[in-house]
Amino acid sequence: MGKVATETVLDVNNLKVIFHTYAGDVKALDGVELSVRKGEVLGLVGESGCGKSVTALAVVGLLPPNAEIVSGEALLDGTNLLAMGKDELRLARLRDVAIVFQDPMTYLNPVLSVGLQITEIIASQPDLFIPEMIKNRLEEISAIEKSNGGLTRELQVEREKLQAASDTNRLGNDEQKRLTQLYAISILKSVRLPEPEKVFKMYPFELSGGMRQRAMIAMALVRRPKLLLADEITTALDVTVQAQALQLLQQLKEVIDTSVLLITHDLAVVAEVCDRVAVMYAGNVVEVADVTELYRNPLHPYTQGLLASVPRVDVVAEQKSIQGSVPDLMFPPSGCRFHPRCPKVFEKCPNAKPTLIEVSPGHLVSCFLFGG
Amino acid sequence: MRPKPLEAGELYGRRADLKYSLHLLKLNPVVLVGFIISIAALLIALISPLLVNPSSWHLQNLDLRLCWNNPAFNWGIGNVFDCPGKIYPLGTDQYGRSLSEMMILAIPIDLQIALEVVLSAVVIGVFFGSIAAYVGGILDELILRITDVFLAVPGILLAIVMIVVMGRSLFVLTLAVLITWWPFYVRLVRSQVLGEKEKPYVERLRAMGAGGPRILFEHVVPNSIYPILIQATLDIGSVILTVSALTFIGLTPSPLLPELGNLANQGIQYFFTAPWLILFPGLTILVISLGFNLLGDGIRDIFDPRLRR
Amino acid sequence: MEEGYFLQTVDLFKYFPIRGGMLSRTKAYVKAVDGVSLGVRRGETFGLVGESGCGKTTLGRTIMRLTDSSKGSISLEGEEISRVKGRNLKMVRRRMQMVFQDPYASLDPRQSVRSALVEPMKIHHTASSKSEMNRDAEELIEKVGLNPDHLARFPHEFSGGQRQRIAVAIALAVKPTFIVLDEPTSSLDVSVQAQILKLLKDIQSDMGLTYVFISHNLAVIRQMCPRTAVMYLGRIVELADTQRLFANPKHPYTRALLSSVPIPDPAKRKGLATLQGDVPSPVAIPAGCRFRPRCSYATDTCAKVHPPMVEVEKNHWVECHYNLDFAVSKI
Amino acid sequence: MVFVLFTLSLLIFYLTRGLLPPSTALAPYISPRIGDAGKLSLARALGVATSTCPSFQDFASETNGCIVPLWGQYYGWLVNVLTGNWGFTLLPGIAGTANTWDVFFSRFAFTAELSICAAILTIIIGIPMGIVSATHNNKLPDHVSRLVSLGGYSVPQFWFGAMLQFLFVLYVRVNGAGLFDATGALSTTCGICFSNPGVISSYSGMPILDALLSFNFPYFWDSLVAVALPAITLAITSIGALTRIVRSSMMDVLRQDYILLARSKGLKDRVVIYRHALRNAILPAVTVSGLLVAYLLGGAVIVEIVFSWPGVGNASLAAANVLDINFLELYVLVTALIIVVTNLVVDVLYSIIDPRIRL
Repeated sequence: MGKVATETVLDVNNLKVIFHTYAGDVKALDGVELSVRKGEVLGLVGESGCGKSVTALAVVGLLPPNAEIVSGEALLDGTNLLAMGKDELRLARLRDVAIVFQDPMTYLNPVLSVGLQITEIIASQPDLFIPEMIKNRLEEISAIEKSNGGLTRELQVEREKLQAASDTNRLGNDEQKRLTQLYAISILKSVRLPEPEKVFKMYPFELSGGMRQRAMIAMALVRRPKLLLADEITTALDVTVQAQALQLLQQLKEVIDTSVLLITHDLAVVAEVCDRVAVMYAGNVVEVADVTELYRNPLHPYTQGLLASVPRVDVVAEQKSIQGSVPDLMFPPSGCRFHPRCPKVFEKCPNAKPTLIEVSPGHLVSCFLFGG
Repeated sequence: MRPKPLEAGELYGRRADLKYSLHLLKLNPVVLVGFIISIAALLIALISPLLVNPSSWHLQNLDLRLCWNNPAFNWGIGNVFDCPGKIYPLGTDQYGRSLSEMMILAIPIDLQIALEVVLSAVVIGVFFGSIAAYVGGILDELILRITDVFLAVPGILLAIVMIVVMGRSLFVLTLAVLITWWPFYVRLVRSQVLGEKEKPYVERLRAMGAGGPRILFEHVVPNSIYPILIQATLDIGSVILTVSALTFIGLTPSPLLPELGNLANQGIQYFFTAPWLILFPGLTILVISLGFNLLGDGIRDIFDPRLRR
Repeated sequence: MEEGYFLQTVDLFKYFPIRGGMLSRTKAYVKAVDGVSLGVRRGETFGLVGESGCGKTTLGRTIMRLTDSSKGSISLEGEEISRVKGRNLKMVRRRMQMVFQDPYASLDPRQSVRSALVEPMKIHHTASSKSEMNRDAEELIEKVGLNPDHLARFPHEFSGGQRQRIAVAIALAVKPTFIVLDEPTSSLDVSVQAQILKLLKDIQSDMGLTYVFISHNLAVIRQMCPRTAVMYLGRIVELADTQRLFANPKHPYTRALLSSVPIPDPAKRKGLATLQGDVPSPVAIPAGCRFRPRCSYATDTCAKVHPPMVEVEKNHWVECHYNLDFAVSKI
Repeated sequence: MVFVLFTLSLLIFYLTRGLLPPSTALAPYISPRIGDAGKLSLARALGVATSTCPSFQDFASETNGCIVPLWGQYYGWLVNVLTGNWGFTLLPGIAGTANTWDVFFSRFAFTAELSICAAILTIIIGIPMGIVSATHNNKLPDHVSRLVSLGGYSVPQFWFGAMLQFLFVLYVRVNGAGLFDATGALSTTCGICFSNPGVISSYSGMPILDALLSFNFPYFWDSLVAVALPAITLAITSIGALTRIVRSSMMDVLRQDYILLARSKGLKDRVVIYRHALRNAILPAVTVSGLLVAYLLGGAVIVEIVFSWPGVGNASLAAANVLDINFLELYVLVTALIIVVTNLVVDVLYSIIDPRIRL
């Protein structure tokens, strides 16, 4: 992989993951290469079972117990997440890498209130959050001051107290609890949930699908992560709600200045919101390019097939499908894993594995047609 | 333990499915132990008439001998037994019968009762449970309320009253345990069928024009039967425990009857002179019951769809 | 509406009672289908599009007589079927079939493909002998692009696309004239989706079938259906030729739907317009126009008066008080 | 609830009176040891006047119309019970006619004590063991707890109890009484508790509770020792059952998506397990507590007989043998009431733990 001039947040190199099942080993990831640049939205697309979610889970160390990381590294700002100890990794999840999942119904704990599920994040390492919480509250007080043209006695006292506390970075227990709650509510407000104070006390089942997705985004937002992994966040949503969620994601990205890895199977969503795209097939990244470049000039036969099969809402055209079906990764095809379905297969393909090479600036492809 | 992977193409057809199950079975030592114990118990039950003369339990041998005369444990009861040894591997009971022979005769009796109870409970459960779930409405309500009645009282209490009133015979014993057992199966089958009948394929069958009985008995019940069979396997052990507990407290047709609970009951009075009289029958109950429980537990793991990829 | 539709529903209602409290009294109703009139022409693919919870699937199930309608009529080839029972219902079922969303769950996991294909023939006595059934089964399986070797296999041995082919084959087994397709491709990957859509089109022209195609995916609807109805909260709010509906939506909801669909082409990036708020609960449907609380064009009239269904142009029906024109906002 | 109790009372009535010919079914009542009071009470229960059937023997004969039909007998019994008259008990060893209610509840206190102790053991051992088993899936603690729970679930209680006694007596024989005031008799390690009922004032009838309430600590220790072995024996099965339920539901929950999200938030394992998983995993265990109570009350019958524990279970066999309908009815109805009430409490608990369920 060519050295990229732009600064990267996440560098995944040669990531190989195997799942051990009763029936045999599933070679889920076969040397994934991926890098997310600072401040960008990178789309990771592929069909179900191609390993896009596994990649995300591997990065944050949340693979199920039967998974084994055979090789590879995931560098977050230069530190390898995969080599971290348990506690270090937990802190990395708490602070640096947040993940938002697909189905907001099953991912929120049904018996805990939305508020608790947000505040517990802060409570797990309060000292990390105190400066932000104080800053946030001070801003709120200033906002009240501005709009009311003055402050009540209580708020003045509170402001003085907080300013004093911000020097020592210490808070009393009750004070900390109160601030945590206020902070959580302000986060709920920033993901534009109506009546955040009420939502704070509500349980997931009382929210609509879109609201649950926002609540989950709030849980990521609280941490102001360097990298946000969004795993199929719009899949379970209706188009109108999906549009809301995507819009929200874009706005928040600007506000908290984070990078986003948007995992999806929907090429239309990618076209709408991503800066760059990585296409995955059967455990490999097969093509990476700038989004306009990829849609205008797809090089890998799989990318071409995928783009040709997407039905469009704007024009009526015959869709072409890719022949065959996704391979069983317990018995992956030899060589290039796409060769059994590839219309341009030639003798080299089943015998060797192509590597991801840069064919034009910023456009990488893993196919023997382009050298490999 | 990491299994040897299967070859591609090995996973097709119903036979392959069975093969896969056996493959999983081999990988799970706990099930294997349970499987071996259960099969061994069934085998002993089947060939027991060949090993021991089935009518020998009437023959008392009161030509007694003394084998254990430890003053520390001489509690003043006559030491009338032969100890475990070469002639009688597990010694004799107070009637002078070989304990090992009596136990070989007892295993088929206990197993037969257990199988009868469990199978009848499954049949009753499948019939009433599936109908209650599928038809719903008042019928469902009625069947549920009746099971409520039986679930609200400890079964053993009902069984005791039944046996005392209806007479002490193996048939009444079986019936009494069954009466307290079937409601669980009705509930279990009902909840299984309720879950299964919501699946889209049932909807498809209805759209296709299939009638209720066809959908219920050709599709829904066969698809929900696994958890019921697993429960049945587990319950074979529990029924043996219940039956032996009832005979242990004296609800037996005859004190001579070779039945594991009764053997233990007869032995308990000689606890300190001949502890083997209660040790071995109890241990046998434990092992058989554990065997079926291990088997059922393991089968549950094997048929767990989450493990089936 | 015009006479002579192949399938027609008139003022069709389906309310599900919510029971609760003592003696399970009915506390409220889920108004899943709340007065739907539509007509499907012989041999066409009629699209039914809407977001989850809008009642499109319930409408499909009600038409299929999988659930009894609360009120209203359904007629198939001029014959009233909304209340037929027993033997007559079975006769109706032979003429109409359904393909479901999830091909994994809509097949009995313990049934081989052959047995699943033969079962409807047995139920409706469409084949006289075992060999005839087997011949028919082989024909069917080839028709959907699989081969007779597959007959002995079980559902879990197939991929998602193959399973959906099998589901289609089963639906065809009794030679129906009408099929309700309920989100037939939404659980499939895009690269497979196109195959299934093509298969459905081929079969339709081959056998002269009439389809009702239910989907939430506007792009698929656009490719598949010449005519489309848009559903919102249990009612059809707009019905027109698909071409016209997409180019010139008249209902603000249709417009909102269309403009929130992303297009797989970064060059056409438009910034997704978003509709505020959530779909109200079908238990408490807003008075007047049901779309009013989310509609940016709403007026007092909308809050008070239920809008009538009007034919604003030929064959273009809209349930809105105002004849809005969104054609300029090219999507 | 009323339906359950009513049907049960009918069932027991039919079992004890309806299956046998009246002369047999009523025979135990027709015994000279029942005095005049008993005769009156019986006559009232049967719905006949003492004047028409003057002698005890007449009650049992079908010829002179003294025996009323079964439904009439039931009606008489029901009216008596509803007016608070549970009649007299025929339990052997009780001189004359004794009030069923009093006899039952004086014994029931012991059963309650035993069952409560067993329930406490079940909960404090079963739940942690299930959790450990699930969180260490397929590791050593899981194997151990699986073996223990399956073993407990498979062991015959009567045998386990007998073995415990045997070991205990062996211990006493070899080491001397030591901590225990062992007289050598099997079941009465607590010498004072049962033999001298007047030692402490009786508040609840349960020795442990009464000793605590009257600050009699030697007595408290004694009664605790007395209940230890029977309670362990009684609990062993339900510990096995509860462990298995908690283990499997915990494993289910740990596979849930919301656990993944909780871990992805950087929470500590402890928080994930005890706050996120346990709250959900405990629900199935709560659901079966009605069944567990039934387990304990049923198991108590056997355990009490093995340990000669002076509870109601121990008396049930004798009561059945003499067809003591009053005692059996009260027994069945009280246990059924407990189980039904437990199920109601479960519903309430459920709605507290799971906000999705509202009463």
